[in-house]
Amino acid sequence: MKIRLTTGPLDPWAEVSTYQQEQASIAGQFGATAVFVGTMRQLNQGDAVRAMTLEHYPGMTEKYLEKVSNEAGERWSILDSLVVHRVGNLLPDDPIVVVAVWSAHRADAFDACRFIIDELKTRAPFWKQETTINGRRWVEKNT
Amino acid sequence: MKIRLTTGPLDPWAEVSTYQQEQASIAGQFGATAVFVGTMRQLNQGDAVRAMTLEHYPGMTEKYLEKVSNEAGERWSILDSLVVHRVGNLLPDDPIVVVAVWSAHRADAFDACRFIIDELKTRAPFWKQETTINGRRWVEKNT
Amino acid sequence: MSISVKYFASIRERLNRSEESLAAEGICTAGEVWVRTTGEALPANVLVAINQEHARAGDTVQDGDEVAFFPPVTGG
Amino acid sequence: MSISVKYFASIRERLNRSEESLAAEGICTAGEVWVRTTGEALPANVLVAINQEHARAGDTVQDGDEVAFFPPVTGG
Repeated sequence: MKIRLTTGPLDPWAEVSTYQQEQASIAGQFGATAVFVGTMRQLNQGDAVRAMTLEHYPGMTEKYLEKVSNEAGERWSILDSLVVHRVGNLLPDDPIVVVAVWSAHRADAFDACRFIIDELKTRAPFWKQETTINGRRWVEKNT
Repeated sequence: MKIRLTTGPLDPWAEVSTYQQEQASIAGQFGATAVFVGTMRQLNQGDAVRAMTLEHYPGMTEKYLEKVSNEAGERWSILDSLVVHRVGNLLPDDPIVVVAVWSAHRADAFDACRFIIDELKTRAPFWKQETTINGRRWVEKNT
Repeated sequence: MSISVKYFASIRERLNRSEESLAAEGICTAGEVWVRTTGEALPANVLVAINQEHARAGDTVQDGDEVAFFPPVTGG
Repeated sequence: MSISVKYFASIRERLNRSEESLAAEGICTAGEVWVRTTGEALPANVLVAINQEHARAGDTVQDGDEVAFFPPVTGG
């Protein structure tokens, strides 16, 4: 299980691939991997978004994501999970978050992956501030 | 939308990454990508599996996967989808299939991705033959 | 013209052939194709496709059709 | 010892500060921390964390605690 926050560019597929190769103990055990990637869109609520800043609560964010990942492991039969979330400055089309779950079977992988991203979206202390042609604005509604 | 069968090694993360980069028209449009990867396990029904051969019905397989991908596009709001399935000889830990769905929002991406892999698993004309210490056997039950 | 018949996986192995051609005379359904080529009744767990689409044993086949028989699928 | 108070995102900008320290005397709840530092009642849409865990305005705080106030989250 791993949680990582990063200010640099995030390549979700490389993150998943690298992490999976490092976890020698699950090789041959997992039959299913479910992955979700959240990416910055150009449009939000009808306005063209030029850039975004992602603020978070250092310490609490990691703590909360660990708690959610642990809870996923208690509720479903999974072998491993990975959450990488970007913070700081982003541009449209930049990946923001990747959640990956490895399991023997697909139902557990899907359910746990969806649980983690749903909890992350609704409860983890991240805040988006968008820059549009009209200036900066805090995103007030989660999507 | 793309369907591909391959007899060579399958790198699911490279497949998704490359395909996404090629689809310039969806850049900035998708906020959510849901991916499922099916991987060969070492154990199936309690026996150590040394190798596997995946047979398929050339022509019908592609047709059926296209039909399912189109149906996913009718049922959910998605921007694009990719299905790559390996056939021929495989070893434990080899990826077998990757399904990826791009959408503006995550519920559509998850639902469509799960629909495609569920239909693929239950209806697409693929058949697994395993080699264990006791010889070869056809897999009779889907997992 | 004739009916093209294909067999896959354990069915192919048991019948020891992967495809054959069959004169269409007197054949109405996919199930009758099986009876004609194998000399046995179509087992309940054998699936049928006509022209590469899922079908039922009772579905009609015509001259030129491709009919396939295979066990339950186990892909992905 | 004292209570460490943190503010995030639009709350931080509106109050024009990101953190401060507050003497714990006479303070029982997280909501009271807000009242003491801002001079206003805690708005319903301001969320609270105590020691980096989600909490409610009425939850008890103690000397040495870290209390944070922030708007609804919008991550991922």
